[in-house]
Amino acid sequence: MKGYRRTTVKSNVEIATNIYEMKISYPYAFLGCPGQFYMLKGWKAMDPFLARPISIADVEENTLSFLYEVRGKGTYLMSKLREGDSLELLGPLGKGFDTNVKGNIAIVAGGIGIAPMIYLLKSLNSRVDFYCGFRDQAYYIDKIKEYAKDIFISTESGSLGHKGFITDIFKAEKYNVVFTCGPLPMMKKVWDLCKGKKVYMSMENRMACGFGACLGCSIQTKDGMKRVCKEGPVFSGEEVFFCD
Amino acid sequence: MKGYRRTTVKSNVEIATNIYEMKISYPYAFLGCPGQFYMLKGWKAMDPFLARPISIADVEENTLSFLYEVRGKGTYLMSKLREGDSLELLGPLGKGFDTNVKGNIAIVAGGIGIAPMIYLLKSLNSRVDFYCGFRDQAYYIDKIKEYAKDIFISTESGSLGHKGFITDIFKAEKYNVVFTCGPLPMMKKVWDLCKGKKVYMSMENRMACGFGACLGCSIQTKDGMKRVCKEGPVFSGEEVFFCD
Amino acid sequence: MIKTRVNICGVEFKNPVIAASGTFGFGREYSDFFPLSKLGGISTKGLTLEKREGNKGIRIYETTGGLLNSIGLQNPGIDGFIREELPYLEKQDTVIIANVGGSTIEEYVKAVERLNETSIHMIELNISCPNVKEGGMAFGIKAETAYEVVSQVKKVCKKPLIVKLSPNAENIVHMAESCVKAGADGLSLVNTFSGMAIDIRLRKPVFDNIIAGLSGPCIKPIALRMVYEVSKAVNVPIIGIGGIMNYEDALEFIMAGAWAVQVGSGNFINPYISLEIIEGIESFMLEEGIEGLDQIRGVV
Amino acid sequence: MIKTRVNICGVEFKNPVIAASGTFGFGREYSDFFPLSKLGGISTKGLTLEKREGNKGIRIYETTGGLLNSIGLQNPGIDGFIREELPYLEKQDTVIIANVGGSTIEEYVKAVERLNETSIHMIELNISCPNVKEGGMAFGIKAETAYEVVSQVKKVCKKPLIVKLSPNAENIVHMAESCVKAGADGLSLVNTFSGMAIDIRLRKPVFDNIIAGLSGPCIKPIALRMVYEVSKAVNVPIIGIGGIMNYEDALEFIMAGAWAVQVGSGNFINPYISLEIIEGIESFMLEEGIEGLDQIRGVV
Ligand SMILES: Cc1cc2nc3c(=O)[nH]c(=O)nc-3n(C[C@H](O)[C@H](O)[C@H](O)COP(=O)(O)OP(=O)(O)OC[C@H]3O[C@@H](n4cnc5c(N)ncnc54)[C@H](O)[C@@H]3O)c2cc1C
Ligand SMILES: Cc1cc2nc3c(=O)[nH]c(=O)nc-3n(C[C@H](O)[C@H](O)[C@H](O)COP(=O)(O)OP(=O)(O)OC[C@H]3O[C@@H](n4cnc5c(N)ncnc54)[C@H](O)[C@@H]3O)c2cc1C
Ligand SMILES: Cc1cc2nc3c(=O)[nH]c(=O)nc-3n(C[C@H](O)[C@H](O)[C@H](O)COP(=O)(O)O)c2cc1C
Ligand SMILES: Cc1cc2nc3c(=O)[nH]c(=O)nc-3n(C[C@H](O)[C@H](O)[C@H](O)COP(=O)(O)O)c2cc1C
Ligand code: FES
Ligand code: FES
Repeated sequence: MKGYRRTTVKSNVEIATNIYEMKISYPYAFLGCPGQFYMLKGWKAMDPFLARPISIADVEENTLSFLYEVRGKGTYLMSKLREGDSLELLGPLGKGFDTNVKGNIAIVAGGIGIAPMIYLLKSLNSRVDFYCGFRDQAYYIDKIKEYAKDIFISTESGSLGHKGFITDIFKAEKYNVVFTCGPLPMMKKVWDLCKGKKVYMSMENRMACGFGACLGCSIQTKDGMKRVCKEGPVFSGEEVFFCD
Repeated sequence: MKGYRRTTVKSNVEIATNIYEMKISYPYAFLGCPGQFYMLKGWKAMDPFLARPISIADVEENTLSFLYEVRGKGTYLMSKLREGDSLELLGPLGKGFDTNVKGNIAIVAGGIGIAPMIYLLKSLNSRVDFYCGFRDQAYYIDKIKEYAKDIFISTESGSLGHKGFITDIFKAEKYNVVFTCGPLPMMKKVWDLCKGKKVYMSMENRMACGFGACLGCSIQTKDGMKRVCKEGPVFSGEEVFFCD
Repeated sequence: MIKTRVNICGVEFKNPVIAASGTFGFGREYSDFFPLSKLGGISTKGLTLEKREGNKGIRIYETTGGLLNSIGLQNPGIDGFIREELPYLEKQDTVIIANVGGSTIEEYVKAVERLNETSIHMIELNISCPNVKEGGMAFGIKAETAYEVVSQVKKVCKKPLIVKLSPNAENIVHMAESCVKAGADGLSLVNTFSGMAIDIRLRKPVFDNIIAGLSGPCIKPIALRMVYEVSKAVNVPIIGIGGIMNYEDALEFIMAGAWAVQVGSGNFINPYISLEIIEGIESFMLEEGIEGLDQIRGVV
Repeated sequence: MIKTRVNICGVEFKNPVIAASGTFGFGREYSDFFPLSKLGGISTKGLTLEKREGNKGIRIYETTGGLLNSIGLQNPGIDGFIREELPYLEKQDTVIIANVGGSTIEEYVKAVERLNETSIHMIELNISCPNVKEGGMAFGIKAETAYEVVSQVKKVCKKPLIVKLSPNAENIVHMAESCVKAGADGLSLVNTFSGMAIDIRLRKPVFDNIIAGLSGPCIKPIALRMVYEVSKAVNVPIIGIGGIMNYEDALEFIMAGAWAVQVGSGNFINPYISLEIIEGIESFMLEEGIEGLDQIRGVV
């Protein structure tokens, strides 16, 4: 693998409040899979000190897209990047989703957890039901509609779709395989609804290196400590919620 | 005084190797004099930690110009700013040149020491001889020619004008008042050639605050320790070279 | 009604944000920016009995997330302070803390005696200065040496006495306990960390003194840990110092046990920083329904 | 001909840049980026006699110019290391330093005994771990406690023994002298500084352990000062560590007296950082006409 590569921002647009879609030029052979991520550094000096993990949202010819929410200093600085600005990134990293699955498939995404799911949706060979929950504003809906069999939306504010949580309307019994990404309580709920099925979930944790060296992102799993950045970020439900 | 103000870069052009002219929008009442400076911060986080002192190079309606040489991290980052980027600055700071002078006047500038001299030249009511020494490439010559009575150029490489130092060809005896800015040895030489005359020199020192609070920039003068940022940066020759 | 005021050793601060010694001069430079009465207090540039010119050579050197300084107590001396600076400061309606340095115990004692008769509200004893009698080792390193100077000063001191601890102390908790035993009414910590930089082209230390003092956000995690440890060990008010750059940092120190905080290097890069911190603390308290600082002080 | 090689306690390093313990795993992750044979050496993740899972809760927290970590010695244990990691490392043609931690003297001694029989080149004794017998206070704080563990380990150790000092030591120079007296063949410094962070919304420490270890460029000025002081005081080879991010930093440590350096947190933000430092040192030596590191080592 190469180290951090310098590339150029093509566009960086606020598509909903505090949610940005950034496209960067990527003139390299791209070998990433859905669920993998990059460590991004959109600043030139050592504050922030660490790069930030961001999932691959989409891949086009010579272009990578990221979808991110401004949470703190790092994502704030990212949001200030303009066309032509440079950006350093390392990846693709981690273990992505297993796209070699069969049966009835659902994707359940909460909030910015939608980020890795578009590329996953596009990569799955079968048609998939897409459940997405938002707090208030929905985004990326058109793109999802293009590829999903059916789309189910919820908003906590009730501004679109079901008013409440996405897990309220998720029909677990219809599916054999479920992919999920979002807040941990949501994923836990999905897992509870899906016991016995194949559930793949994308985990988050604070990362220093992103490539397995620091052990900062390790989480407890059924088989001992595992690094979210290396053995993950995608884990099976059993691995993560083994305590139940 | 206001604190750090955020403004926008209008242009930032490399006019000679490692020498940049940056223009910024300055939609505030401007009260600065030649020889004063601003503390500039062209980065959004805390690395570099300190702002950098840069002289006022020129003033036009709603626009400030700075002329700077890339030396280290701070000026490097400044050089990467593009049109529309934001920049924070504090000023004008310090005590500028006394422009209320009479007689035959010369300006002697070495290298990037030319930065505060254009605005000085424009502000002096009488016509002035301008001596400028460069290592190899000369810059800002046309602008100087517009305002100076006569211009004398030297380059160490011999690429333009006298081959050698500017002090080789500086005719001290012709002048009553001399303004100088550049490397300390050059200014010392000017002072040696000008004993008895009025010599004003712009000093440099590392600065933390730029407004007199840290005492980091203090230098020994005839009348005790003085702050370059507050009592200076312009000092008289006697004040600085009192030991001779 | 939110109360940011705090009473430290009998002195009333209108809010818990104090300008740190050596980063605020005697206030004049900052009064160009805002009325000094907005501040909880001001700790003066370190004062010594006699006027000092400070160190030669480079005095400031930037590091990642901070700076090294070797100003070396350039100050007008106690008499110069009383004559030229105090009359101005008195008018500012904020707490005046006289920060006092010295190279011998006698020097400290005499300086404090002179200040007893003035209008300053509090004395902050800076025990990080090198002790010339003990070959340059600072008073603030060994708890026993600190005990000596603090107890001698306490004997004569008529103002509330805060002792400012050095993070270079061998054991910060023992140091704190020792100073309290010697009579300190309160503690402030931390002063700068001993640090160094080398000019590799010249193959020489950057500073004439070789060693200089490190401050700024780089030191914050260590300073916070020290404040936390000390606040658990002693029963006097503590003022937290070290790399505070925003209201979140200030609140961390308060939650770690500090009664007030001092803002140092941050003033250099944003002269309004203390005002922003005061406002930030107020908004936080409002949002979180905190009525007085005592409700969060030392909650951690 | 420029010689960057250096012999430390009889072990030949092809260049003075070593990967610091805990920031390089057992090398595997970095071998995706470059051949490990390019490095002077690798100090392994801290090994304890038994396998450990490490700490719960948040393990990494960014600070200005650095990071706090509370990994807590997650490692496969000495046996796991010998079985699963060493065979791989042996093939890499670089110096292998086994970094050893422990909570009791017996644990250290047993771990070192097991390593004696392996192909590792050197042992680096990490005495910053909390000493469970002494109520959690690290072995690396008091010179006497360190003397005890180092001399016991030395008795059984058949490899060159480097002791890694904690910057939290009460007195870094006494600590160094004490470890040398106890038989250390060399010293490496510094380990992480005890630091802390508080989540002001939760009103709780960020880390389950409350205190965590600070590393990164923020600590460099302090680490450099410690290396300088220690190198003047002892006569064994010293390895400088702390916030090294580029070749200039590395050269500062060498000029302060270090025989080699270790690069830690820098690896996280740039996996190629050590190679860039090695190249930088070579170019600098070329430019300045320096033929061997001994010409600049400790010149300051
Ligand atoms: C494998 C992976 C893929 C990710 N993909 C995306 C993505 O595609 N789009 C996106 O918007 N975000 C994604 N994230 C989350 C993103 O990395 C964090 O939001 C970001 O690092 C926050 O940085 P910051 O500087 O803005 O916030 P900080 O100032 O560092 O922190 C702000 C807040 O975010 C929380 N936080 C910080 N880092 C993390 C983290 N790693 N995990 C959980 N909480 C954290 C903190 O608790 C804090 O409350 C991903 C995280 C991981 C681990
Ligand atoms: C009042 C004043 C006005 C100035 N006006 C201008 C100007 O108009 N144009 C311009 O190009 N430069 C000017 N300078 C110099 C400029 O401030 C420094 O070049 C700049 O701060 C270097 O920052 P850096 O981060 O690029 O370099 P650093 O990485 O900080 O240092 C790089 C090199 O520059 C030297 N250096 C750093 N700061 C200073 C300093 N303050 N004085 C002397 N040497 C220093 C260091 O020794 C080092 O070798 C002025 C300085 C002062 C004090
Ligand atoms: C330039 C400078 C000068 C200082 N002078 C003094 C001083 O005279 N007396 C003192 O007790 N502390 C002095 N300090 C230390 C500060 O008061 C403060 O303790 C330290 O800088 C840590 O806080 P900070 O990280 O917010 O700067 C000085 C600090 C700086 C940066
Ligand atoms: C995530 C992490 C884990 C570490 N683990 C160990 C360890 O197991 N043993 C050890 O001796 N030092 C450990 N260290 C300390 C480093 O080896 C090094 O001494 C310290 O980080 C300072 O160097 P740096 O500023 O270059 O990172 C660790 C540091 C980090 C950041
Ligand atoms: S982030 Fe370093 S091991 Fe995962
Ligand atoms: S730069 Fe602070 S006093 Fe001049």
